[in-house]
Amino acid sequence: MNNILNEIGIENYIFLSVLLFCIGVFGVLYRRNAIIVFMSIEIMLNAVNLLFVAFSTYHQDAEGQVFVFFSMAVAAAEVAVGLAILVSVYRNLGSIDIDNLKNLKG
Amino acid sequence: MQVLITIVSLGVFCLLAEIFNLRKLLVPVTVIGLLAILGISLNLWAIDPSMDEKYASMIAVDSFSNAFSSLFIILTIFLVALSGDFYKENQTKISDFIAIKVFLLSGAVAMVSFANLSMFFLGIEVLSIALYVLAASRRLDVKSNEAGMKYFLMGSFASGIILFGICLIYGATGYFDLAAIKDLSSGAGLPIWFPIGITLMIIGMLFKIAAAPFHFWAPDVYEGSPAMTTATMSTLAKVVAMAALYKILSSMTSSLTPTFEMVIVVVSILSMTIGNIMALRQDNVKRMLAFSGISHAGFMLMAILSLSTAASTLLYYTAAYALAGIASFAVIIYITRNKDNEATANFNGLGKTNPLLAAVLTASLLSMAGIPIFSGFFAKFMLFTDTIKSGYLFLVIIGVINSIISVGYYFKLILAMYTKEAAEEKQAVPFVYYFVAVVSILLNILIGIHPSLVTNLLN
Amino acid sequence: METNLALVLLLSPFVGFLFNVFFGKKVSRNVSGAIGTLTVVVSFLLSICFFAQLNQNGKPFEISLFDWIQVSNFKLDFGILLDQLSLLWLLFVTGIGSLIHLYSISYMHDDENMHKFFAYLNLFVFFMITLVVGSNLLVMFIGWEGVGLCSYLLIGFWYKNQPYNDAAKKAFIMNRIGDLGFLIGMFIIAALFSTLNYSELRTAVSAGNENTVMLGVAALCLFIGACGKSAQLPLYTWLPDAMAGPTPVSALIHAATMVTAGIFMVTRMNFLFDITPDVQNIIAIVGAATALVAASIGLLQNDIKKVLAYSTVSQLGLMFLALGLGAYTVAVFHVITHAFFKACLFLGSGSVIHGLHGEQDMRKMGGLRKAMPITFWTMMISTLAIAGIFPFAGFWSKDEILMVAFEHNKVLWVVASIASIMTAFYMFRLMYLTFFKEFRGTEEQKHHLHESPSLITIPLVILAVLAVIGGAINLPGSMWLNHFLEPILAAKHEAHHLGQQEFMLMGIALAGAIVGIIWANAKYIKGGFVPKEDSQIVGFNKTIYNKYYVDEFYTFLIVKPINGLANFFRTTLEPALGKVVYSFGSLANGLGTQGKKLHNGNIGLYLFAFVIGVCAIITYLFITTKTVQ
Amino acid sequence: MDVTTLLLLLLVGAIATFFAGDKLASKVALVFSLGALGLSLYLLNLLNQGTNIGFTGSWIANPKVALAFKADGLSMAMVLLTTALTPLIIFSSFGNSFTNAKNFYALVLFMSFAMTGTFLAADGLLYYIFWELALIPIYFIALIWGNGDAEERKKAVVKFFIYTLGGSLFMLIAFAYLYSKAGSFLLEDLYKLDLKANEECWIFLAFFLAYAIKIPIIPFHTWQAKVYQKAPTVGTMLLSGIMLKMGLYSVIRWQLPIAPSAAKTYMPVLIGLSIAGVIYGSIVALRQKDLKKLLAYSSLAHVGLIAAGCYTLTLDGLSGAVSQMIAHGFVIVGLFFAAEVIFRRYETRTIADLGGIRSQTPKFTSMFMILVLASVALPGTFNFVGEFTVLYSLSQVNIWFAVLGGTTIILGAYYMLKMFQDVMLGETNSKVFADVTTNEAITFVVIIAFLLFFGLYPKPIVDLVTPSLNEILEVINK
Amino acid sequence: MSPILITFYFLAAITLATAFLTIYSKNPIHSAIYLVLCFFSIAGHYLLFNAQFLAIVHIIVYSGAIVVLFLFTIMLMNLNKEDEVHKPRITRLGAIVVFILTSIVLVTIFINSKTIMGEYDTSGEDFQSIKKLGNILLNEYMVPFEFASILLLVAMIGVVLLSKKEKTEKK
Repeated sequence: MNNILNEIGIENYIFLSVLLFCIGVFGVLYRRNAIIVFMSIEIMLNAVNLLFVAFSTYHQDAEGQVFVFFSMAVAAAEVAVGLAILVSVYRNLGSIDIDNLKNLKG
Repeated sequence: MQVLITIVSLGVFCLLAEIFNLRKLLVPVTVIGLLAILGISLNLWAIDPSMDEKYASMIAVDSFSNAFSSLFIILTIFLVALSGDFYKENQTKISDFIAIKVFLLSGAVAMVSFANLSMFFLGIEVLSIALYVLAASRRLDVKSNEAGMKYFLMGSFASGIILFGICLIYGATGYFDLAAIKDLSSGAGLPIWFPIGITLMIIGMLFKIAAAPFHFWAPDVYEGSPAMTTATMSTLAKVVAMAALYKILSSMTSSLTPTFEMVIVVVSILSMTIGNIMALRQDNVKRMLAFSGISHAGFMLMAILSLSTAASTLLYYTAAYALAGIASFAVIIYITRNKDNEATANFNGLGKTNPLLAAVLTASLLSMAGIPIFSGFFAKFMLFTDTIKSGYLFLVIIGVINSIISVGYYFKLILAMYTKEAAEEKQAVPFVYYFVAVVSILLNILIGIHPSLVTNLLN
Repeated sequence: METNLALVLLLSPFVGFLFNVFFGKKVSRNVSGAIGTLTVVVSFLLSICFFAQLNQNGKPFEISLFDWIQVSNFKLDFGILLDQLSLLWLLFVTGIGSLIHLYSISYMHDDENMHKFFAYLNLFVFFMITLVVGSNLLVMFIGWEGVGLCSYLLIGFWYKNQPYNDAAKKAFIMNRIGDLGFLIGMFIIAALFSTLNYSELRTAVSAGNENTVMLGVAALCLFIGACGKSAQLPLYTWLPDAMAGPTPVSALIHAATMVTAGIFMVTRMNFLFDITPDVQNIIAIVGAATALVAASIGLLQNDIKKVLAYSTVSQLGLMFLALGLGAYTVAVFHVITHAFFKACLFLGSGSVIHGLHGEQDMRKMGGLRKAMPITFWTMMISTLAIAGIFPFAGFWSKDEILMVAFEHNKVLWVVASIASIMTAFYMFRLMYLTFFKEFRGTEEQKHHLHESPSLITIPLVILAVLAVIGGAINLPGSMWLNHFLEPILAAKHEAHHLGQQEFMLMGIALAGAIVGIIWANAKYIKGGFVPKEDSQIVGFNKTIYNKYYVDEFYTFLIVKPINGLANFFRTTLEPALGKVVYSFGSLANGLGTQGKKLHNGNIGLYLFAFVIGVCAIITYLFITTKTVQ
Repeated sequence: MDVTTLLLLLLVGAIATFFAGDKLASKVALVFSLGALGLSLYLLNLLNQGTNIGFTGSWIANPKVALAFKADGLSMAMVLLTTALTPLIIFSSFGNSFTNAKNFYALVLFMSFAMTGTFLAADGLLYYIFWELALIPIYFIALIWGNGDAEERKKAVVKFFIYTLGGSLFMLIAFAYLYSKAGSFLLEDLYKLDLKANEECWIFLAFFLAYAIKIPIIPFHTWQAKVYQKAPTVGTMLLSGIMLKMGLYSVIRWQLPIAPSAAKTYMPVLIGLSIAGVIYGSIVALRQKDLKKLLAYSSLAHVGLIAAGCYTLTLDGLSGAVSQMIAHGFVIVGLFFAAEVIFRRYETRTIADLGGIRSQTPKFTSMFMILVLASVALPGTFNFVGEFTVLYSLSQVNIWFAVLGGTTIILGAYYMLKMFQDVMLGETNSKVFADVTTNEAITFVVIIAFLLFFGLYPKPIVDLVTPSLNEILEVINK
Repeated sequence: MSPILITFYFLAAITLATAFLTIYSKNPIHSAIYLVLCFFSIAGHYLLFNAQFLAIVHIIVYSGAIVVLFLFTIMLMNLNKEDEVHKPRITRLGAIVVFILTSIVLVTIFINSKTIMGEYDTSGEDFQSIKKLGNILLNEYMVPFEFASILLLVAMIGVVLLSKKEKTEKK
């Protein structure tokens, strides 16, 4: 089987991942809607996952993909917990605007 | 490995206890269980080692992990012991709380005994998720929600960065296995991805230990979380993250580059200074301790600068810090349990109404300030000695100046206890608070008088 | 045996002191006074014994009692030296001391704190003896400071009166200025010779080859010490103020004994001063100047004791003049005669004051001659003596001073002579204002005028007798004192052959004194002049009356600035220094307050900082530094 | 039998006092402190017989810290000062009643323990630990049982604590640095260390900061007056009587021999600074309105002179300094006690409110007077011996130092007599001044007897400390 | 340009564009839909690497579970509105600056890094079939695999804890 990276090149995947990651970061910073922020974090995680797979192919090694499973489990767990927190915030504050979370400061 | 398994089993037991309606027994049984695990951890060499070999590629038990695991277990024992009273209003959830704490411990143990980055990552996630939940656990309290939300957002952001770091390390080496990575790292020819990966992981860990400039979450989260959670975060979680940080660096790199050391130095200085200066003007005790924790993170980072030799110093420092933290939180939790805030004013006159608790809190604060005979002093001193040996005298001087500043806010609390008039009458204190407070501060003093008890563990 | 006796001699007044401190209140006043007096008399008698012995065998008695202070290069012991000089001093200190104690029994009889008075007085005698008999400078220093202390205690004896306390304090502090000089002088000497013992010093100094500049400094420092104790320019101002104390104190301490300590010390250290002529010159000039200044102030004082005080200062100045000219015997001679007549004068004035129930202003006296004949006559004799009228004691001693001065330096002689004339004038002014003419006090006082009781008059008489015959110890012919002191003042031959010049000088001196007397007589008897009220004194007279404003000058120059400095330090510098320390704290606190704005709860900001931090670290590590790979 | 017994006794005393209950606390504390005094006298006897009463044991393996106590003449002199003053101070407080007396007296004994340890420790870290330990009890004593406005007191005490702690921490750095060079904290190893000139310099300065604040030498004295004023008299006595001497002792024991060439380089500056302190303290004292503050500044002046003596690096300077330390310890305790005696009766320390006491209580007046005179170093008191020797040593260095330092005898007399006059003399005060009680009188008499006896016969003390001072000088001049 | 490369660029463009639109859309529902598209495109990348199993799991977990969870939440909160107030301009500007900065920094360091020349390894062995993955996951990685279950258990307990009402709570 041919290594697909011979055609594309690992650098391209790195740049793609980095850009995706940066978009995720940008989203976190840019939006005040907590749900979108969560999504941005998911995008970040996915960027990393993509890179894992790329490296896995690069090394011709399955461990990278195995790690992606764990990463997915973590992402799922985080989303679950995060949304639970989000719901309870929404119940108490009636808003999920993270800029409204300013009770704690100083 | 046995430790991890037994801890997880204990966690599952806690969940089952709910089903069998054993709530009353839960706390004592968990404490006893943890004590048993502590015994295992301390005597690990005595137990059949062959069992471990099977898992050696994932969990590597050595004196470092053993020592730190034992410390974590001790801290958890205290935290669980306090939980019984703290959650007595939440009887239906108590088993969940305790189970989460026990699982949190398992994550902590995984973080110091990992031999593979996957274990590390899962460990840190177990720890973090447990903490997100605990931070937000007072579901009707806006502050608790906010704390949970902030912690979650920033924590998962940091997780992303750590994951990115792991990914790059994998990309550079092709391994998740620590030993293999270390082998490769000592040779030349690794792509630049590797140092970037390490750096990103370290940054993620700096976030977890709340070092400046990644510390912003800490004060808010500490303040908003229920006191019990704050105690967990400021003692257990910080110590775990620090130990893991140390382990990452020491087990994946052969030596630090001077530029990287410079980064650590700057972060350390920033953390110490920001932590201490910010703590000066805090009225909320938990927030103050958050900043104090930030400054201690700065101190602990000094240990990184003498990477090959500082393990025992770090263990000692973390033990001293965490024990003092537990003792002070035992008092703080008691004082603030029926209050809606944690203002310093709540401590007014404690010296008269409850001299013992006041003395314990004083002692623990003195220990954190680094006054002799309390172990905090030796901790700082050993750290300074190591750092001077590594050639960072100016860092030590800044550290000392920071120690001086820190006295200012620790004493604010002490002053409140001893010079102000109490607002309320003396109340009966559940025995467990006394127990935890006194035992932890005695342990603190014990290792202060006899530091070799701890330092010998890693020599 | 001798040691024990010497110890008894030394400690006897101390025993009296202890007795009066611990039991004085419990026993009756007379007992307290008697014990106080007796202990001094014991010392006096023992002094006589030692004196007699010394006269017989001529060997000074020296013992070391115990080691005291030890420094690296030498050891100081607590030693007693009874030689010619110290015995001479002992004799008149304890002798006059006994008389004054006796006098005080009566004089202080009405004071509720009489036992305390005797305690202090005994303590004083004890310290004075210590000063005199010490075998090294440091032991002298004990006595030196000790007498200063007693002087302080006694001047402030009536402690309810704050001006008196001020005077006491002033005396102590002025003395201490001198003491510092003494100390420094001692240090230099100790550094040079590694000893402070007199006899060892004498050998060492005469061996020569020492750093004469330092020796000069040392001598000068010692002289500063003497200035303080003996009230010389510029440290004399405490002495007139010291008249706040009870009169016997003035007599004992501030006329006869303590103030002569400076002269004693200079005489003791004569071998040192002899080889530092520059210092000697300074001493002579200071002495002469003091004599003149004090005498001129004395001209216009109205307080009977103040007049005597300035007279004392002036006489001390004359003595220092003699010392400065190397005529130690002459100075000592004058010390002794002065002790007699000045003590007599003070006691006499005390008698007057006693008779007038505390009145000291001469403007309110007058005509007391009849009421107090013994007092009058004894005082008259002493006045004649101090004025230098032949053949009273003062004549001989003062005359010798003038002669010495004439020999060395005519200017000094003129100055001294003027001072003598003034002395004669103001002393007679005192006598005239006090005892002649009509009584100017209140009727009630007049009614109670009476001669003092015999306990007061007996010492007066004895002293008056001594004032008459005291000159005998060193009459130009016999020069007994000269011979007696020869071992101390080796190689000093001051015996004056009575030649024409000497007689002429005597004549001039005598004439001068008489001029002064006549002048006084003309003004106060013939002219019937009574000094004006304070407010009416104008012009230069006012300046003199106000003692040339020296006190004010000192206040302005030293006390005010120091107090101002103290105020400045207290109110400004101290808080400022404190603020410097606090400012670090304030800075940290201020930063903390500012930092609170940074931690504004905005999660966006937090993440922002996070990302910036990541970028910064990555940039620093991998872009700006090319060290990595 | 060695010095650890003494330390244990004091520690046990502190604990026993704590458990004795409020009523018995003062008595138990007194018994233990007297026991400590007896024991230290016995140890002194052993020392004089040539027995080694020091102790060396291991404590921490890494970093290598030994449990080493050295008891030579110098240490024993300071220990005796501590153990002699402690019972005196405790006894002097019998006239006061304290809330929570058991805590109070336990803290006093604990502080005594820590100070004794400081004087005995021969291992740098151990010494440092005792040094810091002594700070905690006095902090609480001043804070909780102090007087005056609570806010101001807090401010003063906290400043004191932070300030002194700050100074000491630099000393800790110096020790850490020394350790990195010597590999041990033992005194003898540190003595042997051969440091580069600039290293020595920095170490010297680090030590200096710690000691200058503790002693205090101007301009590091700003904590002193307020704390003295605000602390309860027992605390003030402990501070001024013993704790200041910790700094001075440390100069002799640690600072000078460890960094001798730096000491020699800086000698003129240090002496100058110390003497400036003498003059400054005296002048500030002149216009103080509060009795305790005045005494505080007098203390500043006196310790300045002692410090100057220490920095002369001569035997005379050192032995004079030690004598003066002991003498000052006693006299200042006596003076503060006098202030307390007055306060017990008049409830004020403002000088302007006092006066006219002498006529009411001759006994007290005499004793106060003697203390005042001792404080101005009248010959015959022990203070004179010390001051004389120190000034003499200064004159050996430079005569001007002696002249300037000697101004203390003038200025000292000025402010002390002024104070005495304002406080005691004058028209009889309208308020009744009860005569001193027997207990109070005993305290005074003991102090006075001590001062007078050693004033005339200082030989035992000088002989005690001279050999050890010579040893130290040998190290300095090696 | 090989078809594979074209496919890559195409997929990459979609990935980045949808990711950006996820963030940029005002309506959360739209965001979620763009997110799903983004995930699908990433799955396309996986397929490109011949990691079919992973691609499917990816779709199931992310699109099937996570995004659905997002959508549920959005609907639960009735966020189907474009009512989000924009952050203050300075913040947005800052975000953009940081975005650009981060991108530049990260891209720069990777450009600086040693480019890999020549052929990539081709082991020729199967390394990413389901069988292989299963083997690794349940042998070598058994401990983390089990531990991941703990993670999920903790998350589960946590969510229960966060949403369970107390008996004593009054609501």
